[in-house]
Amino acid sequence: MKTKKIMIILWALLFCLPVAAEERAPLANFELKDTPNNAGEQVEFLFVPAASPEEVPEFLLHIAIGDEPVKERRLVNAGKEIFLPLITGEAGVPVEVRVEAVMDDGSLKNLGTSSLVSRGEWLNMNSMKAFILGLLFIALIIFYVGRAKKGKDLFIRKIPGLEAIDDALGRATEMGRPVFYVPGTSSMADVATLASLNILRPVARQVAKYETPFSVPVKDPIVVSVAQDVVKEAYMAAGRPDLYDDGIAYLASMGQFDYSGAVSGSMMREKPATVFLLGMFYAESLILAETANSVGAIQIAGTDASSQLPFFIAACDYTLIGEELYAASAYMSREPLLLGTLKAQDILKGLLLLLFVTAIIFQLFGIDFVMDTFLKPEW
Amino acid sequence: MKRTLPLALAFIFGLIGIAVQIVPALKGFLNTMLDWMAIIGSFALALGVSSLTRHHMTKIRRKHKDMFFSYVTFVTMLFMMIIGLIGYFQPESLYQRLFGNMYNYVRVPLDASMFALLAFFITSAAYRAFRARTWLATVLLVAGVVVMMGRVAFGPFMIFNDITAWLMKVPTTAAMRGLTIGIGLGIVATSIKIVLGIERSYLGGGE
Amino acid sequence: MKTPWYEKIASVDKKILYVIMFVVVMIPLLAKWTYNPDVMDEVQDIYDEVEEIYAYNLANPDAPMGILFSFDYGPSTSAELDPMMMSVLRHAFLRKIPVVTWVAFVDSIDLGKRITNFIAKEYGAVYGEDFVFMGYPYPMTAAVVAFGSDVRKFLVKDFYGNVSTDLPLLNKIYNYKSIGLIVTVSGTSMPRFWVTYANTLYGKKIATGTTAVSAADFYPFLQTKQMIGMMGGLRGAAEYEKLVYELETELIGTDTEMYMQSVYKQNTVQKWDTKVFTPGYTEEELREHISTRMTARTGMASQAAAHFFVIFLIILANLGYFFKRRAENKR
Amino acid sequence: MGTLIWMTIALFLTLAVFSFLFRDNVLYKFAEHLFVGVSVGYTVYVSYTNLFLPRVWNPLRRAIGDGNILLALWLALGVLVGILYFSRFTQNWNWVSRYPISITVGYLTGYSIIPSLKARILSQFYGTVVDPAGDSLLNAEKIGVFFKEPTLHNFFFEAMAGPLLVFGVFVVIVYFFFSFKNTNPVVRFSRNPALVYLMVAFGASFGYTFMGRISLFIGRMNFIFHEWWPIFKNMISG
Repeated sequence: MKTKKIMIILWALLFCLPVAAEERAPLANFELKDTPNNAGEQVEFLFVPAASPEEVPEFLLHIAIGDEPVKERRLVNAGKEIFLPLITGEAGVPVEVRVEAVMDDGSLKNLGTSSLVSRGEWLNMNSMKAFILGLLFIALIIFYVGRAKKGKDLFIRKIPGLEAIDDALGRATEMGRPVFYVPGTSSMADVATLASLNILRPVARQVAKYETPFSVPVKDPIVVSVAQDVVKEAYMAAGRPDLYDDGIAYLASMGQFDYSGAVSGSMMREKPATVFLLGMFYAESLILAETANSVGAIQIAGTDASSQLPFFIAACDYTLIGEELYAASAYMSREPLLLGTLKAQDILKGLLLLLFVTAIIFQLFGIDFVMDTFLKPEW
Repeated sequence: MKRTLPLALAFIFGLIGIAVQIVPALKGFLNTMLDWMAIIGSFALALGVSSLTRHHMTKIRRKHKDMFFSYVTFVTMLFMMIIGLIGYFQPESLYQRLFGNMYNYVRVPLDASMFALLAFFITSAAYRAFRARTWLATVLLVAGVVVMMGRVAFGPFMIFNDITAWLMKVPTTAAMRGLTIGIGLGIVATSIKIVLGIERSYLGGGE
Repeated sequence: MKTPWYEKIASVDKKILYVIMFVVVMIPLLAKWTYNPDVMDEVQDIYDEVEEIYAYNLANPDAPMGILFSFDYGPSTSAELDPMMMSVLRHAFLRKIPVVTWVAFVDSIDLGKRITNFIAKEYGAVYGEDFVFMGYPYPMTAAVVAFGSDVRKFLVKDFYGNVSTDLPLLNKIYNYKSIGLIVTVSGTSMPRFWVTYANTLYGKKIATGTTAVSAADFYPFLQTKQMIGMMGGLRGAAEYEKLVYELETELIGTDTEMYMQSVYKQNTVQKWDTKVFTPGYTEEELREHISTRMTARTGMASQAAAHFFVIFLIILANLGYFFKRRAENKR
Repeated sequence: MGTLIWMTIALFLTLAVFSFLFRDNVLYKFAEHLFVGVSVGYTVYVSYTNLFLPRVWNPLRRAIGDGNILLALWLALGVLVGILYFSRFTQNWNWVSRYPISITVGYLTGYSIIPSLKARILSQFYGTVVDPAGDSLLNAEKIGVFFKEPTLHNFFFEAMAGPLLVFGVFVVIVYFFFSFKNTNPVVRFSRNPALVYLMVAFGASFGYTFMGRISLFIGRMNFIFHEWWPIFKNMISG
């Protein structure tokens, strides 16, 4: 009797063996995972084929998301890991993926299912480092602005392009020719445009004082209204509201090359003595700069578009390179508030550089800690 | 009302702009927000068109010698708008074809030709700028010439091609990266200044 | 007093530079000079891959491999990108490899249709048997994924309204198993899209053609072998054009004109659907077909001339500057 | 025939634009003003059909139809705020237009902070410590490659590429310090190398772009000689 029982168990084990063997060497490994740092609108399916393409040329997935009808998807077995994002739309949606292997003879073999319910997170950890860095920046700004307000003198190095502004405006006045100011060819969405409008104010004030003709051709409708406000306030501050006209800042056109065509046309006709090209520029940068050169104008250019900098460097008399454009408003106004931010910016830059150097040195010795903790953009 | 409320609005919407990036649940709201911006922007278009109209009206009123061309702008602008909109509501009509032709045979060639002017401007800029005035200008000059050689190199000059690849890969990448980091800090500083209300030039400036 | 030569150089009128530049670019273009570039590895790799497909098709005539061509560019970049598309298409048709083409943007439908038919006509390819044009599949992602199982279910009809399952070519080539290579020619970031979907998901080989400006963005993909090769800008186009020209000379001789006309001389003209292209050529058409065989190489000749001219100008300007300064120092 | 007329117009406009290289003239003025008109008209058309209808009008109607009052109110509020722009046409109320401006500026700048920090600062630094494949840029192995096979190519592309890149990024960042005096040794030392890097980068980028710009001109000439001319010749020859 006892031997019979043992025999049955042994037989059963024998039948189990192939199953067990298969579990040891599955045809593929797969797993459904909740995508981190989202609101549950998406989950991920990670699929690693283990069988060779000859053995299993294809896999068939049956994907069921919530109440939607089951979708079939074929994956060609290329021996590579595959990562499939599945859209659930919102948190709390059940997802199930059943995998079948399509064997080389065309038969199907079930490899099992994986399922989960999509989940949302409160915070996007991938942006957290940037957020903390931002907070640090704000703290530094508040600290240094406080110091600047107390009257601490803050040093700022010379920026040749900005030093030249006064002379360039004076020259236009002497020659009796107008001044052109192009605040870039982008919209408000580019911070460079705002930086340029910050410089427009002191320039406009000076121009009003010298009674020089002034022209601000703009490409974007919102920028036009802001530029008009800036110029108007500047003329009032200079005590010359009588010289102001809403037509000083005007919309020249709305497209890239029609704008540059129109502005170069007016440059050719009005022959400005000084041309400012400050802000965001695209390929039209050189059209504007060369035309200004043709009419013999002094050009003061500045942009944060690094692809356009070479052309400004080549064609213009003075160029504000990248960051100098942003430093300009503090430099020109010498307002403690703005100088304080500039100092904070330098300190943060210094800190980051220090981190960078430390990370590199540690990396040399195979320690990724500093790099991964502080510099890797993701958490 | 004139100054404080706009600053408060900028602050509140600045915070919303930050929040939509760190709270995933707000992602749906992000799209609504972008639509919202588009809505507001679409009204600004009227300002743009009116500013353009004003500019040309002034020319016409003052009997400027180029006033004829201001009429050209007006007429084509109205023409494009009208045939475009009629064509939109009457697909496959003569208007739509006319609009398509105006786009393909007037706007596209003008755009491409204006862009192509750069072929000449880049030549004159190179002629003027690439002079060995100082040692730094010499560096600019040499790098420029070597890369130009490399771009059309053949046969024994293929060495220039390798040098070009290296120049683009190492020093150019390094400089552009350094610039990008600095610019990034400038952008963030300016953004923070605006959200906190430290920088207020965009409201016309003044205190 | 006579102005010394170096003064003249320093103050030369821009207009003179413009005129010379114009002439320098135009002469090679009108005289049809061709520039023979050295073929770089990344271009040669694409060529070799197509040749491999040809070899495979010789061995497996019943189940041939095809090439999927995606026109991922619009008319604005066609000056640089048309020659690439044309050269690779010529290569495929020369080797009788089945060709499937489609476009990624609405604006490109006309361009894709025109170029596909233009090249197919040169080799007397029959629509539906040797090549198909699928128009603009929307959404693109779904179309690319549909190729994983059966594209005929997603794109029920081709561009001309034929039912997909009626087309003999699509009955042989309807999923990635029979696609040997995907050629994407693009002025945008579309090649990345192809890498993400077709390469990562289905392990397909991607060959890219791109503008000179974007070429630098795609080098990392070449290093990781996610793209098998790349043609960058007019120069890349000229290299492929040269390879195909050599192959064509080897296969059909130097008299391409006669070859093209001979295709339509037999009494089998009915074979070709006039909706796709009209068999036979006018004089003008013939000349156009011949001239597009060297667009990139003449373009490169112009480019080379322009580059050398500017380098010459720069040297001249510096000589002038040098002597001027020397004269000033003497004074 | 129709195509030929349109293409001839295109040809005429192309030549008119090129005439600007010589002097400002009537043809250019005409082309320029025509271009502005066509372009602005087209922008208005596109804004209406691709912006106003699908993103304002249709969602608003749909939201009201679906009873999604909250969304409808939000969109209506957007329209209301947009209408505030029109206050600029009045004399005394034009400051009201500051509201939509400050909302737009506030949102867009706030929105740009985190992506700028991530993409322009952290990723750039990170990418200068390790390359995309995860190898350190100061990699001793690559220098080893050079010693094993001392060729110029290995020296510049393998051994020195990483260190020179790291050094370049460092000095260029230091160059843009604004509030340190020039007597600071780090600032003083890195000034010249930084300028060399910048000038090489600007020179090389300039030279690299040259080809693309010439291509544009070749493209226009191809239009004239390969598109317009054949059709024109066909027409006059019969």
